[in-house]
Amino acid sequence: MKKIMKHPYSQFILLGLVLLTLPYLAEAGAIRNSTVTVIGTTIIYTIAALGLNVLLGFSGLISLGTAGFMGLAAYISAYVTETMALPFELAVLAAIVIPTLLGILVGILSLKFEGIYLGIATLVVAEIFREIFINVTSFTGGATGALAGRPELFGTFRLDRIQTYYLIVVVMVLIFILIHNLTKGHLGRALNAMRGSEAAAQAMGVNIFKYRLIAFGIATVLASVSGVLYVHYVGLSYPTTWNLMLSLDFLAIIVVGGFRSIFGTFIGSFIIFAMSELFLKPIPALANITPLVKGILIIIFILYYPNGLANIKHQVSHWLARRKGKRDAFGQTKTEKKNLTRAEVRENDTV
Amino acid sequence: ACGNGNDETDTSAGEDTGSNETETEESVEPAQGITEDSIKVGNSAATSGALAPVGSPFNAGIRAYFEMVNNDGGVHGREIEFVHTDDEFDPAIGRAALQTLVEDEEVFALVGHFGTPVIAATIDDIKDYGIPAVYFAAGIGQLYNAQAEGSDRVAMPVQPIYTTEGEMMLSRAVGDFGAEKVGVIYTNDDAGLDMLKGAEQKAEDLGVELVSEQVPAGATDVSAAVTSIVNEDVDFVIGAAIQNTIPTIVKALVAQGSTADLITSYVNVDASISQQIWNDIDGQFDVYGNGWVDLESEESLESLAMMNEWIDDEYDNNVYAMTGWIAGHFFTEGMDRLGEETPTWDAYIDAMESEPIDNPFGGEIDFGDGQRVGTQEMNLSRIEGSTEWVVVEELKSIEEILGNN
Amino acid sequence: MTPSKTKELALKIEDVSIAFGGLKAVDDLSFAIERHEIFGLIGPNGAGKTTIFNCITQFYKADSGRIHFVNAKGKETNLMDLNVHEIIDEGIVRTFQNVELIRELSIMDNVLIGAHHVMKQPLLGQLFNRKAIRQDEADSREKAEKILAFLDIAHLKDLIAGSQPYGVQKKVEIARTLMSDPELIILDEPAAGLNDTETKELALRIKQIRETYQTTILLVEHDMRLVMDICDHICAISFGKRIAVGTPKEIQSNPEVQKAYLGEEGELE
Amino acid sequence: MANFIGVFLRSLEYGSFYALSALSIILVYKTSYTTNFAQATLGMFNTFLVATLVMRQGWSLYAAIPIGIVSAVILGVLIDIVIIRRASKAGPVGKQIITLGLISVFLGLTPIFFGVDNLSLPRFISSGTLTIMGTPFSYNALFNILFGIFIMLTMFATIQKTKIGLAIRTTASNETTARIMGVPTKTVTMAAWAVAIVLSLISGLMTAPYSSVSLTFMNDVQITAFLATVVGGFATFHGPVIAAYGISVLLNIFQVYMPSGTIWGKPLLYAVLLLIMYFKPYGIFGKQRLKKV
Amino acid sequence: MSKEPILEIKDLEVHYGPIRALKAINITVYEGQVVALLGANGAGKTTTLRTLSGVIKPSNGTILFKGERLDKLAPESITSSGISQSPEGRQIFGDLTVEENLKIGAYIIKSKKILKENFEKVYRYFPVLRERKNQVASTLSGGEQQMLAIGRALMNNPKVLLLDEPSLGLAPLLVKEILEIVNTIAKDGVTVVIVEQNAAQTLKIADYAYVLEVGSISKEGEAHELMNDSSLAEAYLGTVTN
Ligand SMILES: Nc1ncnc2c1ncn2[C@@H]1O[C@H](COP(=O)(O)OP(=O)(O)OP(=O)(O)O)[C@@H](O)[C@H]1O
Ligand SMILES: Nc1ncnc2c1ncn2[C@@H]1O[C@H](COP(=O)(O)OP(=O)(O)OP(=O)(O)O)[C@@H](O)[C@H]1O
Ligand SMILES: CC(C)C[C@H](N)C(=O)O
Ligand SMILES: [Mg+2]
Ligand SMILES: [Mg+2]
Repeated sequence: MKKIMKHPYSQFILLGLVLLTLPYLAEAGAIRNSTVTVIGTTIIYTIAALGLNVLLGFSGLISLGTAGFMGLAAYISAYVTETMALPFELAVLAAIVIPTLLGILVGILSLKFEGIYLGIATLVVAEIFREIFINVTSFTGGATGALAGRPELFGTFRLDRIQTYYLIVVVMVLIFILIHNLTKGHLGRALNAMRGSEAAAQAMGVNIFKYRLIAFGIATVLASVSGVLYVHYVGLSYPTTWNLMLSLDFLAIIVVGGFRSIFGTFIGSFIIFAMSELFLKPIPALANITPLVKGILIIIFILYYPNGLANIKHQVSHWLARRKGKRDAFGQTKTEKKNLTRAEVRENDTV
Repeated sequence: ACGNGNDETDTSAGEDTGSNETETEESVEPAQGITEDSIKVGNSAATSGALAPVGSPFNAGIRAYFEMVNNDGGVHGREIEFVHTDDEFDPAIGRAALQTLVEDEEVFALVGHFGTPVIAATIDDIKDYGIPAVYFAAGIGQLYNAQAEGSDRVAMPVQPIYTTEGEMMLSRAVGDFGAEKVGVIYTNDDAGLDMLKGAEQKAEDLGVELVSEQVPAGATDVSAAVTSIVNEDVDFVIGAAIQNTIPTIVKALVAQGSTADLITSYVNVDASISQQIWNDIDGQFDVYGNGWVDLESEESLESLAMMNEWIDDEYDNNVYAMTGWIAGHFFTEGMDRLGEETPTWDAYIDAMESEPIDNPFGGEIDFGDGQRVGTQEMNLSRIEGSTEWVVVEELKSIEEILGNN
Repeated sequence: MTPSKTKELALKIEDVSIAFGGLKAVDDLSFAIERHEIFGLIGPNGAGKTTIFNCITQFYKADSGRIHFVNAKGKETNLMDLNVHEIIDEGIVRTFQNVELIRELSIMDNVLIGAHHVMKQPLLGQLFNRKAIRQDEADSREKAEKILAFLDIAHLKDLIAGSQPYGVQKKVEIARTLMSDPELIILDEPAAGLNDTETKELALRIKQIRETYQTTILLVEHDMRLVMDICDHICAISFGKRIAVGTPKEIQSNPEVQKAYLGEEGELE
Repeated sequence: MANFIGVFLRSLEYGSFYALSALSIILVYKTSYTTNFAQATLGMFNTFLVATLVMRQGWSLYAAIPIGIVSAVILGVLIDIVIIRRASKAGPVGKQIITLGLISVFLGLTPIFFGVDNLSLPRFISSGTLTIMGTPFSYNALFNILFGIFIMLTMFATIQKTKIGLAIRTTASNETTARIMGVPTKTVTMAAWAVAIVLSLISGLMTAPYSSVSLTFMNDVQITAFLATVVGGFATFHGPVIAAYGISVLLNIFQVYMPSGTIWGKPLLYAVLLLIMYFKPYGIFGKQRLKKV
Repeated sequence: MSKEPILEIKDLEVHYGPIRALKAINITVYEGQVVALLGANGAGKTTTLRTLSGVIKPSNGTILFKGERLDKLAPESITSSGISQSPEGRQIFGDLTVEENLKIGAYIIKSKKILKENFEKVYRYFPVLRERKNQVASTLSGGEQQMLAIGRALMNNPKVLLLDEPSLGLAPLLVKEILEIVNTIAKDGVTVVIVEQNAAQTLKIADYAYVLEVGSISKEGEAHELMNDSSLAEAYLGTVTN
């Protein structure tokens, strides 16, 4: 049993199950109804951020354009379902394929750019998208945005709010499993190698070009999925939503949560998005200064958990190890060596 | 654009009380949020971030009005309790905030729901809940409905709709200033684009020439758009922009030597704007503003004095606070009309529709026959000092203005 | 230390030149390496040794000349037609003068990267973690463990590579090359930073690698005891030009090599 | 022609605003290896301070500016000491997110200190216009152009003539080793933050009279400044500055002379810049950093 | 030759997180001496030098430089007081040119004249650096980078020079040259602390040596004595036979 629970799949599914109970808790009055909506949105952001985590955490490529691609998918899905009145499934397909092709195009450009140059280049792409969102009114609804209803499955079964929430949770768990599969083995290692040492990666046969495209592809697919879920959950794609601040929030999510950590991405998303809704705003003294408190908390988290909150786990095991573990010639235990050096090594990281 | 039919029926909270089916007169329960001695209402609005300069005084205005009412013993013995949450102008947060208000806080009505993205994302939910929503702090076209039926009746806009305002501005240009070629500088947001739309429609109706240039909302450099407008040698300029973009536009027009008079949205008719541009204009041209609140009449001045008495000094005379005050007034008026009748949602809406409601700052709104069109009459004022907007034309409808000529 | 019985050609460098700005880092250089031999490249600092490695592995594109590789099956390839990442497919793999590891990954993960090109893992298969993929992973891990054990660092496999002592990091780089089933291993200063004992051990290992993994080895090294001990042939270069090729004995006594590189005779330890 | 001259001169003026902000971004980047997303917000905060003193307390602009500068310096020093210095473990992306946190903090603090209303700020030179080839052009605009250039030239000269330039570059490249060489990197970083925030303030003080002092009034300037830094290249100080002027001129030309220019001029310019970046991926004035293996 | 102790390390302990890298070591260095630190990989040699230059702060113990506490000072202050280091792994500034790297080495030198002299001195020791003075340092060959790192440390006329494996990656001829240079500098009165893998050659030029073993000093003595210590030779240095 313990072993089964240790398997990442079980942990993802467990998280999913916990999240699925929220509507019941809300009905039972244990939590507020709006909590479910907030968590639903948190999950949606988690998915886009996870894509960025694959891109930045694994491959070391930064993007400040996540919001742009997410928005594009949102508009496409809204357009296909509402204006063209085509089935939801088709909308999903179009809303994932089109941005992903564009994302891959950016991936091709990315070969030329490094670090912040790539960041700003992707920002420029997103800004161009934003102009399109506002000005190509017939497609986007212009400045008032594009409206969309809840998903209608197989052309017959329209989900209500709670059912849509269930759908979002299920999609999240599936994505967690798939991304786990992708990153824990061959692909993950290739991306890691590319980030760690481009020269070594190439010498070991990693085709940088191909893997950059894959990384951008994955990031855009997830941003697109997130955009689709967003527009059908929130009901509106509003042009100014898809701005630099949102892209930066995705970055914040993975930094606060932890690079390369799937759970970390969820935790980060919770901190960045849900924390102020669920914990700060209900407190009258904080309700009017939530931006201030949120900003301070972000800074504190990064200062004290530079490797992300997902690493609390390591710290706990480290602490336990120190209490009972055996020490080597330098007075260090094996776990300590594993975990601490992880932190030490970070000094040399550059993006 | 929103005919997507959200057929949610799972909105457990409010459904048994005020929803549309409760037609039978007997043994009606009051709707949610109503107790023997209290009425709970609420809104979500941007009270932090870039729109806080509007959201904060607006909410303060609502609060002040309710405080005044409560001080007088409430409405038929019920005190009004106002709850608010900050939605940061974000539709995702707004949607959760609405749920908090309706399902968790169980408010009786929404008063002063705020901001285009939040309103657009939640308007269908509001209709599904069937909860009355009085006053929307936005002017988007979606709120406009000449003959609302069924659940559409819950939305009761008061502010002018931006497209209406655009028509009004162009009508002023032609009717009051005899313009033959009008330049529009509009922001690429809902306000700017909708005002442009209204102006374009009216220009076509009236057969006057119209040229337009776009500027990004909140832009720092609008000089290119201004250059193009100045080059066009227009007789009159419409500044279809709200908040911090309008001073930028006016200052650029001055810098580039424009002499055509300019009109801007009612949203800008506030001392905080005139203060920013009075010195710059320096008589080069006149800046006019639409207005739907009138600050001349005895009645209005009385209302203003009353508001200033009840609101934080910080917001004395603030136009957005005045609109909040108006929102409070409209809601209270409906409650007042219910008298001793059991306050259900339907009863409340019927009461609102029963006869036109006076605006404490002049004019009236008629929700009768399902009219949901917001303010239709506007006045005209001019900047005549760093804190002075002086009314130069009384409240008038578009027809009246054009009839002038 | 006899080289292979039948003298087959493995790598042929002909008239290769490359210049950076005005500087001719490699100047009309030619040499050939036989299969299964250990071939040393020596020369003063800045002579162009690393540069020629970079030309072979296509990190640099030589300005002129030919670089041909003949694999075990006798197929000849012009390496200059290939991309950097395709070099390993020919069976050529290298280490780096300044260790290039993924610092924050474990030693095991670093070594597994060496198997990148031999793993046959389509993206979709990985996505759904198919059985074949799991098997492939398990096999690679097993292979990696064997290699780590061979290099005496199996016990360190879960530790983070970046904080290991230099000597261990160098071994990890060698382990990584072995994962790729190489035919030709190119080592750039494998003994730098090792002490005398460790260098001796390394010499032994390199010879074992040749036998166990049936490879050809090309190396650059400034530690003359190592070079003279293990190399079958040595090429000495200076200012990008070849000054001598021969057996260790011949090189050691070559006056030009002594002048340019070794110092006066007899000073060798 | 007069028209074009006007467009050109105005572009130069706005170019100054962008260039000062770009310089601010570069300075922090070069010493802390951090893209300071809070550049605009910090500039905004101090501009609010000056505007509050002028509008609410009735100070003269010239009395208020020194206070703003002192506040900017104090903020820079505090941010460096309290936050950036302790974030060495966070890595470059982590530090960038810290600056994102700073945005939140200062967006939260501004209304608390200065109220929610937007303010306005007088110009450096309140009136007077000269006509240059038929185009009206205010003394203030001329002052902005000249003063901007003056500040930048002073900075370049200081960086060139003294060891400061080298100290800055080594601090960014490898802080520990720089310290071993005797470079007081902490002072360098702290000074860079202080100067950077002062530059943002100056950019804000120049911009505000043309728009208004609101929470977001410098955001636009910041995005253009970011663009300028990558188009010009992070390698040099002059590259981004020249790019800032260039982008400003091009943007206005696109917007004025292209059909539907005010709608599509900007995205088109962005596309063009993307193309330029594609061919000069390290900036027009930057060189590719070689990594030798 | 040995007059005053210029450096005194007393009971020095250093931790990396919970890892104890140095366990109460004691080292005394006299003015003008060449002191060698020897020991296997990971013994703590680099850690000792990094603590001397202030990059790492000790958790315990003191370091005195001419009788003054050093261990509380910032690295830049330590450098200013006359201690210069050629660090492990070269740590050259890759995107600066050779000349700029050298210039930064002389950061604390105010006089233009001395700066010029020092440039001349370094270029004399390493002529190739003069040829390459405008080359971006990251593109230098491994050995050239090593020369640059040593040259850079010489640029500020140090009183104490800390060298961490200076011969790493250098051709045999140059190894000899480096050791000769060290000798020359020491004769000019500069104190040198040198870490080397190549024990035999190092002991030839050193006056005194310490052997580190997992964070402790296991042996110390006059260099010529250690050279003949056979147990030592086998255990840590590899067999030192000439
Ligand atoms: N990308 C480059 N740009 C400019 N010069 C270069 C570049 N790469 C190498 N060089 C120069 O070419 C010469 C040869 O360098 P290389 O690295 O091949 O030397 P090496 O023989 O490996 O020396 P070492 O033994 O010191 O490692 C050196 O002088 C070096 O400075
Ligand atoms: N940054 C670090 N984080 C964690 N542990 C470290 C760090 N640096 C060194 N260590 C550990 O401290 C011990 C001493 O290391 P040090 O670098 O001083 O050894 P050294 O004698 O210089 O070895 P080498 O000959 O390999 O250079 C080693 O166990 C090493 O793993
Ligand atoms: C400031 C807001 C009250 C107005 C804004 N344009 C909106 O409709 O959302
Ligand atoms: Mg080399
Ligand atoms: Mg060491």
